[in-house]
Amino acid sequence: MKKLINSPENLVVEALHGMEAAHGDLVKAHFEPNYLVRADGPVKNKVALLSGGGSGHEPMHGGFVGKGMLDAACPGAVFTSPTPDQMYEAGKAANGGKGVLLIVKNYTGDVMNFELASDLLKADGIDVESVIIDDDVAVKDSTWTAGRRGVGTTVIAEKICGGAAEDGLSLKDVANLCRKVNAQGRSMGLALTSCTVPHVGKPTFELPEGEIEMGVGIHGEPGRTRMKLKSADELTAMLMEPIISDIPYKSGDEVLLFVNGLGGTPLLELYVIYRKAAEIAQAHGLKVVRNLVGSYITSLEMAGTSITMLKLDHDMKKYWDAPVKTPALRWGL
Amino acid sequence: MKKLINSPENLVVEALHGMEAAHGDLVKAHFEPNYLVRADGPVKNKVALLSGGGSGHEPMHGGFVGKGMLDAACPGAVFTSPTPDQMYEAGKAANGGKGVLLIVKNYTGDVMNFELASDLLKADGIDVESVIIDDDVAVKDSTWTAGRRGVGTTVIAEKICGGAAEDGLSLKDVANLCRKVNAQGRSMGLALTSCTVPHVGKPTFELPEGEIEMGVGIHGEPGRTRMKLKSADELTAMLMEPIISDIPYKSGDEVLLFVNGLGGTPLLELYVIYRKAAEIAQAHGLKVVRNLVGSYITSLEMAGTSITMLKLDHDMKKYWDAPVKTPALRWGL
Amino acid sequence: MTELDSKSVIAWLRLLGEVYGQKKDYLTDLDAAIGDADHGANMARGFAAVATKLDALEGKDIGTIFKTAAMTLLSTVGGASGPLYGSFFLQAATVANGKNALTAADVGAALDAGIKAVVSRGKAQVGDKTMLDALLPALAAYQEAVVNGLVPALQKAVEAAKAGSASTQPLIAKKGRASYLGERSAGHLDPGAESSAFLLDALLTTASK
Amino acid sequence: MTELDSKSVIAWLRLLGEVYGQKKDYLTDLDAAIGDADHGANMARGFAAVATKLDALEGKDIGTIFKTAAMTLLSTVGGASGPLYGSFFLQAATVANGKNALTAADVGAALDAGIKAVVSRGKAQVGDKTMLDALLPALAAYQEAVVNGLVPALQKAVEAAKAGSASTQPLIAKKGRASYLGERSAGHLDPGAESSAFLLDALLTTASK
Ligand SMILES: Nc1ncnc2c1ncn2[C@@H]1O[C@H](COP(=O)(O)OP(=O)(O)O)[C@@H](O)[C@H]1O
Ligand SMILES: Nc1ncnc2c1ncn2[C@@H]1O[C@H](COP(=O)(O)OP(=O)(O)O)[C@@H](O)[C@H]1O
Ligand SMILES: [Mg+2]
Ligand SMILES: [Mg+2]
Ligand SMILES: [Mg+2]
Ligand SMILES: [Mg+2]
Repeated sequence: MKKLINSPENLVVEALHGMEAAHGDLVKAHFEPNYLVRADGPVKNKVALLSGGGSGHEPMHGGFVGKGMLDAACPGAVFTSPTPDQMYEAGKAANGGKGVLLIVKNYTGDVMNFELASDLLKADGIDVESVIIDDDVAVKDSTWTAGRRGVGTTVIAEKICGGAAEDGLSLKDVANLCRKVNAQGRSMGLALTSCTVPHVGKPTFELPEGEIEMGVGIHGEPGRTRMKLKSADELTAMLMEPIISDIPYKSGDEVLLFVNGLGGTPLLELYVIYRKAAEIAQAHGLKVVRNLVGSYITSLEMAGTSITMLKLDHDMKKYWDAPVKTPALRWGL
Repeated sequence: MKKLINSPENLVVEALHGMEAAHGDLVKAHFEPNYLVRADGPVKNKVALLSGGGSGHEPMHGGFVGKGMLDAACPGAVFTSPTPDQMYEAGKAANGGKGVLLIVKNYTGDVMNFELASDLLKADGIDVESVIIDDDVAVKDSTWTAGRRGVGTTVIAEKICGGAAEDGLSLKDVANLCRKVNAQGRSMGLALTSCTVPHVGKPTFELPEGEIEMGVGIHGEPGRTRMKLKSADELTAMLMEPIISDIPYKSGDEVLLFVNGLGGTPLLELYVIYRKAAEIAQAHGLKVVRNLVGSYITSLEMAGTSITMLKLDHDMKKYWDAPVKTPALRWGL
Repeated sequence: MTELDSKSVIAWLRLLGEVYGQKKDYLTDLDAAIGDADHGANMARGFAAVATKLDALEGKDIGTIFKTAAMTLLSTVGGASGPLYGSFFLQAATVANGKNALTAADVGAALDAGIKAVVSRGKAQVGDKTMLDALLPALAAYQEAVVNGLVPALQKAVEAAKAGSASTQPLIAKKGRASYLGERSAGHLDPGAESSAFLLDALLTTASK
Repeated sequence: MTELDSKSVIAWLRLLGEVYGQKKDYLTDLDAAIGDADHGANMARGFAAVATKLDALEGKDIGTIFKTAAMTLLSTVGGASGPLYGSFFLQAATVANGKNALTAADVGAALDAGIKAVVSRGKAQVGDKTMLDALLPALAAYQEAVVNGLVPALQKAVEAAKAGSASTQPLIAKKGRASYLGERSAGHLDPGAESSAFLLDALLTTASK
């Protein structure tokens, strides 16, 4: 294992110190329990958005704390859900009196920890809504299983709901918008290489030369199938097919197309994929009117990509376009 | 080699198509010869900024085309300087009547190709200034050699000079500001892994487990020395030492600190490095008043980092803060 | 030992710190195959944190000890196992509240409360390839043998937990991260079932002293 | 062959397309050791592009042929070698302008003009570990032997180019990308010196037919 770290134990805390040192105008870090909040928060009379998850997916979520997006983020250990005490303290710190929306990716650990945090916050008399993001079409959806994983749509939901919260919407309304984003967003990813969890010290899985993992999870969870590496265009089509066949749409609908890098894939390659993905969307009669290209929800240094598509409506477009000022996503401010 | 590409031959052109598809509001792509220009260009009565270099360093330079930064960028083949005809056509397309500044990284190929392009543009009666960026302290400076390589300061110079050009400065003044930025900027990098040039198909160099290349170049050129992997804090100190001992400064000076990822290093690790680099700068009496953390000048999927420090003055701060709207760097707009 | 006194409970928790320290890589390897390669680190981190609290718990009632363990696990483990083992100890604490020793029947009641909490938090059942495949059979075996006393009942429970954990190998996971794999989850032991078997095994070791 | 006619010049350039196609990996490997692993690809790409222009150049004067080769190299090679080999052919063209055949002396004059252009563009000299370590000794050897005629002079030139290229191995690079390595550049052949030796060797092959 080769990493630019001091020790696996101190990695998350040191990175939080770094984030605060670099972006002190935007975010403030708290330790024991660990969380990041908006430097100018809590924002009075605005619904507070709180998310979190294991570390190793940067810039998600800490990089999205700031005006127009999240009010607080809780980083767990690498690839491990944060704990209820973090979320509870972060929720209290971020609450501006209008309640707290918990944006939770659908992993058993995250769901259970956020459930506990929600109970704790409610016990303090704070209004809480939770939305679970489960957009990964690589996983079969079923009420008999843990369901689909939460991946790329999380980033988009955090941006859109952040815009809505700034616009003054109520907790219920922001939560419902978030549920709608989740209902209209689909994602799927693939890996060319494994990542190495720092405290493990060796790759999570072995992927021989010439093979890829189709439908991989952002924690290196195995996907749908192990298969031969193909051309970028063929692989893009294989990611787009299950997304398009699952997403509710009709010809002429407007979509946001998000081509994400998993960490170790160069931007140059992401643009090759974007080109083909946009072509495929258009061939299905979809209008790609918004997009995002870059490494925003990563899996440490894993090489690979994921594609997220969101069917847009008027409000989603408006709140996507709204100003945002965070370490990792910024426009209009 | 595992890459998300269709073929090494088509990689650059397909990525340009992808960039235009994703950022058509900001950039327009031209083919044969290949270059990107501002979608709203040429901007009348503004000095045009043109840069370029081999591909594989994305988002540099194409990702920096847009209001407040570059007017045009010429991508060469991967790690190979672009050609004079590209620069000539791009310069003509970008010129708004106030002349063209060529921002050239100090590599023999880039310098010679830009020299030829400068001659061609001048022959057309266009005012041209060239500034060569040579900020890499890993390389011994000497009039007897090719001198220092151009690395991270290039990104900062493009932003600052872009702001100055928008502000209406003359070609001479923008060029002189660019020279000053170069004179006050220093960089050094290290690699944990090699990158693989697509048309080569195998890693440029072998770096065994536990070893790093200190002072590596952004094309995978060997650096100062091959050495054992150390802790992030120790390595950060080893990058900062030559920068600080070379940069002209006195205690109390203000600096911009740029911690860059070479492509395959997670953001989490970059923040660990930023934390220590800022600490070291402060210990030398430097005030870190501006910063940038992320993968902005990369070496394909190479794992590693580079640090750039720029001693700031009033104008540089003002133009760094000025609004910018490009695919990869955006604020205030 | 016919009763589990508070000293023994502390000894058990201290032993768990050691056990999960030793089994860290083993559990992580299991999790790497069908999860995200952190179960060993999660358990080791959590019970190491519990171990630091034990000296201060000397002389406290078992309810307080369990509750402290629960809160510590909840705030240090994260992931799925944090809330699950946290809830286990939290509910076990309600049964042990104010007691300085647990009879064989009390231990049965504590296990019952704790394991039911895991069920209600995780909504899994036997056959879903989770820690419950070890815990639920262990509970049944314990209750059946409780008339024979603490140690014999724990022996049966540990046997059942180990068998239950082994039974997860061919299963297709229905809950937790491994369920994303569908059929590819078959052929691997569930890491949480193994860690649950270790938990009971350490209790038996402590009680047998 | 005592003169190099325009057919032979075209044959030479066509042969170079093949040679650099074959030597692509070899030159790239050399460049990987002390540069950026693209010299082979650069030369192959450039001379493959030149080859596509050759049919249309049939019957043109040698100046036009050289100029077309020069412009093609300038716009397809990039890197350091693009402007250097581009300038080489551009200046060689000025000597060959309007000519349909080059005498041994003309070839000497063309080589002289071309190689001087490399010197003035790259500002390197013998011993800097560049293509000039092959080209400058080759030029001197050619001029010394030119009285013996084209092929014998080219034979001497190729020998000198090969020896010159071999001589780059122990050198510490002073120019180009390899100079960033300082002392670590010693112990490797310079890729551009090798590609220059191939260039002259192909000319000899063509002229010997
Ligand atoms: N819904 C559930 N009910 C009971 N146990 C579960 C459930 N989900 C997961 N588990 C257990 O948790 C274990 C994984 O724990 P761990 O790896 O620490 O958390 P995570 O899956 O969040 O990384 C699984 O092996 C399984 O035994
Ligand atoms: N200043 C120079 N003068 C003459 N030849 C040079 C000079 N700089 C570099 N070269 C030659 O160019 C070769 C490298 O070419 P190439 O790899 O195609 O370009 P780049 O170095 O830009 O990647 C070197 O091996 C050397 O022979
Ligand atoms: Mg986990
Ligand atoms: Mg090159
Ligand atoms: Mg796990
Ligand atoms: Mg080269």
